[in-house]
Amino acid sequence: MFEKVLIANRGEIALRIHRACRDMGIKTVAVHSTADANAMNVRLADESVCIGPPPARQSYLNIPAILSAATITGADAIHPGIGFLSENADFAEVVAEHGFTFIGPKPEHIRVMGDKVHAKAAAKKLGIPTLPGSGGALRSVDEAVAAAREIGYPALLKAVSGGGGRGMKLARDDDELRALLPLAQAEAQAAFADDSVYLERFLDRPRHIEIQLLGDGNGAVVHLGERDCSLQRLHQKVLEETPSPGLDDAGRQKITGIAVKALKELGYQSAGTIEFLYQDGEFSFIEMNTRLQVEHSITEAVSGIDLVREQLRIAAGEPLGYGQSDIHLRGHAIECRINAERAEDFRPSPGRITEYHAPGGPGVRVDSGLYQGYEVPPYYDSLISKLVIYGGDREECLMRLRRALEEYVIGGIDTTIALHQRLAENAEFQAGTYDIGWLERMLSRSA
Amino acid sequence: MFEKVLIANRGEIALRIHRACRDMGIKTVAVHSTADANAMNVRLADESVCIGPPPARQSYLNIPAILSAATITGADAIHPGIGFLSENADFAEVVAEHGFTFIGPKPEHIRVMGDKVHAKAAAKKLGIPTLPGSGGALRSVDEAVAAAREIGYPALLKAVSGGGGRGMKLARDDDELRALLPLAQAEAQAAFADDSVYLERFLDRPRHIEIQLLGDGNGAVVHLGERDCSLQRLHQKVLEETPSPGLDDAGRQKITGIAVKALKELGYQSAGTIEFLYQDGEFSFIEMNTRLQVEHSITEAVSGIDLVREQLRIAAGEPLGYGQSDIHLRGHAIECRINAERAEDFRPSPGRITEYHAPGGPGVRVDSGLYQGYEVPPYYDSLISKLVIYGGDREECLMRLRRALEEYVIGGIDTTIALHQRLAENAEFQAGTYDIGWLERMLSRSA
Amino acid sequence: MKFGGSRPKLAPDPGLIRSLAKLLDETGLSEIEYEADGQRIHVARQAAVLATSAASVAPSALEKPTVAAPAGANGAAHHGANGHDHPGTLKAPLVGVAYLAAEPGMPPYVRVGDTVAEGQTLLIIEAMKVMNQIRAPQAGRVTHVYVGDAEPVEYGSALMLIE
Amino acid sequence: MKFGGSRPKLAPDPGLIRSLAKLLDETGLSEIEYEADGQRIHVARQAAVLATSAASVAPSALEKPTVAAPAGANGAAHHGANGHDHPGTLKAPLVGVAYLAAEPGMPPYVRVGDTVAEGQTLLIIEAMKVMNQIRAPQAGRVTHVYVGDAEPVEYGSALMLIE
Repeated sequence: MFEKVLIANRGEIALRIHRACRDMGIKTVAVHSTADANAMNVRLADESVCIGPPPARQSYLNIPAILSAATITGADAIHPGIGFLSENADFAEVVAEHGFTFIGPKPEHIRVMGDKVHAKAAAKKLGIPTLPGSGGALRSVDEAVAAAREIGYPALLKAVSGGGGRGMKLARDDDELRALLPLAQAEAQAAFADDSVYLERFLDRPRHIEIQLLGDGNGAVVHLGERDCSLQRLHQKVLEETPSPGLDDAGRQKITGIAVKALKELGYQSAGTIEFLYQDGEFSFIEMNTRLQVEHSITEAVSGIDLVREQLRIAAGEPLGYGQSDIHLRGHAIECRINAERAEDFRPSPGRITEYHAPGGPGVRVDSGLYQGYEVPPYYDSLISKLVIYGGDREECLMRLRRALEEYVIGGIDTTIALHQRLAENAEFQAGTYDIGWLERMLSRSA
Repeated sequence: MFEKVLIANRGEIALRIHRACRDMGIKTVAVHSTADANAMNVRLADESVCIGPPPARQSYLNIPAILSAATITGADAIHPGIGFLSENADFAEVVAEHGFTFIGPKPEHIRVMGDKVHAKAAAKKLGIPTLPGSGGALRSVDEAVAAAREIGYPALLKAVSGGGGRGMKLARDDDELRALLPLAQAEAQAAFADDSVYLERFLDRPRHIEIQLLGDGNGAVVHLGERDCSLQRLHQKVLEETPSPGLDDAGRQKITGIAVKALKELGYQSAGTIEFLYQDGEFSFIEMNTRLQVEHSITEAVSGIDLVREQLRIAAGEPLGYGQSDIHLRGHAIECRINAERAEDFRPSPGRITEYHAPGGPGVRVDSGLYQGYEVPPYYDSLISKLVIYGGDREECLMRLRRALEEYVIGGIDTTIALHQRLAENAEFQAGTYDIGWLERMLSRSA
Repeated sequence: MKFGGSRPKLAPDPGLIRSLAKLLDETGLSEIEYEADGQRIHVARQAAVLATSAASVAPSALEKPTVAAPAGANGAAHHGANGHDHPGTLKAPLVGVAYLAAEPGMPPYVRVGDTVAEGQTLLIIEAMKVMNQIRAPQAGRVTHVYVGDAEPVEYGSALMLIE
Repeated sequence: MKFGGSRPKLAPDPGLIRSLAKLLDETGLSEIEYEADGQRIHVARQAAVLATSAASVAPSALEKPTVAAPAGANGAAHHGANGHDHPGTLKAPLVGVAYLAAEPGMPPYVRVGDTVAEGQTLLIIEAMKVMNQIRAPQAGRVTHVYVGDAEPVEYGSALMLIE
């Protein structure tokens, strides 16, 4: 096993990885920008190195600085965390070239899944259901129209190298498509320095359901059930739960079986997630995330498996050591992403934490680097705490969620705790009858 | 189910009960002394009533004030918590007489188990193994000597109405016994206003192992396994774990079977614990606690059952609703009692909390009312936080325990965190080969 | 005491308050305000009761109430054990329900402005069906009645002010 | 930067330090110390670098180190991004290993007391096998060398003081 791991990330996920390392007796190196010198993960780390100024490009995305930090601290492995360099295949390669272990999948798997069109093709080849769409990048308006007619309207234009909804346009007919294609290409070019876009059938009220998988790179693969991440705003997940209130056992059996079979064929290594749209009993591949995910903790709550520990074990060359039949998912778990934003208009709210009281007691887990006196910096994403609630069933979980939210106090800045309280009290959410458009409709109704 | 529960206690256990109530949607009433006006359980409660000045006799033991508070707030049940009035049979009766539900056992069970001699007799009658000893209170020195010779030296003098080691004297021969009997009686008189003492065989290196039980008062009784509470100082538990590293499955089967059978015969209601000394494969009854225990949380960690919720359900007249076969104990859990005391000499250290950071992440539960700025009052016991660690096995649990302790910061006062860190690093503790004398021997060696 | 809400308990530091009051005298200022770590204290020339938002946190603490009513205003009547450090403040010696008159419909024992003799009955607190007569600790004039008839009181609740 | 320990990062507030320094002038005091909520700041007439124990908490925070060495003492050399706000402080522009001489055994590029010209090479920072020459941003006299030969430096580490 590794002796010292460098954590190339920040915030709650860096703290999460630090905890997994310390739980295994592994020393940690925190790298940080000047803006994060007082962050909890830096304070707790065995060693820390400041790698640059606040802008991520000069610090958390600064590959030479991170490798130099690994060199001077004598780390033997690097965990990229979530975001930043976690899905950068070149980084995974250069880490290995410099004699460090990259804690994550094989670079080729990161690479193929990083490109939407290739990923979709690969998924098809692996027997994963996908949405009907144009094979690849659209080369002309006519090609687009032809493809759209075959797929059927309404059809969605998407950026090949895209994500987070940028470059997405919905066309209801030929004329709209002709008008929107250049816009979509321009947006894609601006956002991703690549103007290629493709077409896909549009689903009007799908759920976002994803399957958590673990593979050891030697053919052993298990799934840890699904997560329902349909509660989204601007394509950002807000609250996730497992199991999904919208999926029955038959559907679960079917899709997890397909996912496990696919990753076995791929020889996938480390933790990975396949995201699907789910509507009318049909799953359609969205993308595969070749990394840990923010919401991994709800899977840990129902499976009892520490996913970061498994990533470390697998990266160290250990076999998975258990099969699907050894995995028992029990109870229900919900994660609330608490952001430093005004609950009303989601305006970012960085600043000093003047009072802090985290909820506790049974069934409550808090992953957060917050403390009284900490300054939330304005440079990075606004996730400041993950509240993870476990209950024997969904009802108990929802009751406990309300209790934990009423206990949680973060003073000095605005947070989205109030939004989660609204959700916890919402009848439709309680009924579990929501799709990926529901939250935005709910918010616009109340606005 | 109850609509509003008055919590007649303070500190972490009052907060624990508040959380269980809120998890069930029950409103809470906190009663508090003037010294606890800013306590977290008071802040979080739906309603609060100041019932007296700091001395417990005038507040937390002030039955008229507590009943008046229940009346003016319209509570329908009272949870006595731990200590204070929790094992006061008269209180349980008067609560019922005033039309409130007492959340706990039937008064007669509290009464019989509250008197050591009657408890031991009752235990014998229920088929629970007990230590050979004088039938009851010793009326003369000669009677004591005769009893001691029959029991065999060394023999232990204990107060009939005693507890916490006061009134206890160890006699190695007749002369010592003659000399110690009056001392023991005097101590017992001073501590418990009752000078009656009795004799029991003395075990030189027993473990303290207790069985957690739940009964619904209608014959349904289950056990939730054992807790090993052998790590004690001055008869006060310091750290508890489950399962016990000193007990094998056969022994566990045997003693849990005896305990369940006994409480079925008794028709016991609510949560209860039977404490045993365990040496050379033999269990000997110490006492039965007819209440919740501080260390109940490690049982919750391995069983997934919320013990306070079960107390509330049972008190509301609900049946247990599950059998022994429905209970699956998995993994390993350890509780550290963190006290406001200097780790070196255990001198109490009340005062203002100047900085507070609780550990988090997977497998870590913190039950504490501490927050930055809180004043730990000097009037009550020094328990300020319970750190409860869960792991898939004992090794994982111990690793995580070390991690959590290194994360935990309580500034401004002295705490016993450092003691727990020493324990976590101690080879004998890691090996699990300790008895109830081990901790004090370890401390005296290092002193 | 709080009923059916859950506002943070208010815990002003009387010593601090007195010293700030002295400072007002010295300096002839009309107000002093000080804020730190989620605590704020504000004293004004004519105000007597002060409020700090508690050092820490209550579920509702994100909107933190700070009462700054003059002494004896009803807003302050519920601070119970807190505040009301005037030596002439009569505080509830036990938890119960306060009655200002011997029986419903009868005139109250005392009214604001009344002069009372030491030992004179001022009100009754009912606890566990027992009517406890609360008597004047010293002679004086009743300048404030903080508690309403048939209103629950906790230990230390301010009942009346006798000067 | 910390190696193999885990002391809290030190984050003194330069503004506060300057104002306290002014106060020393005004008042002719030789020292001012102020402590609150786990922070302590201490300024003394001859001292330049100050240390606060961070507002919050580190694993080792129960015994909290407070460095109060004069500027340029080695104790201060590791504050990296923190401290060293003197305008003449040369800070590491990248993470790596500092070398004070072109090769082992050779004389260092500069010594304390040397006068240097703008653009003159002062030391080398090796990062990813590349030797990066660190040059003088302006002419001046080297009054302190904070970093040792072959010593790792993080971004923002104080290297030298040029006045």
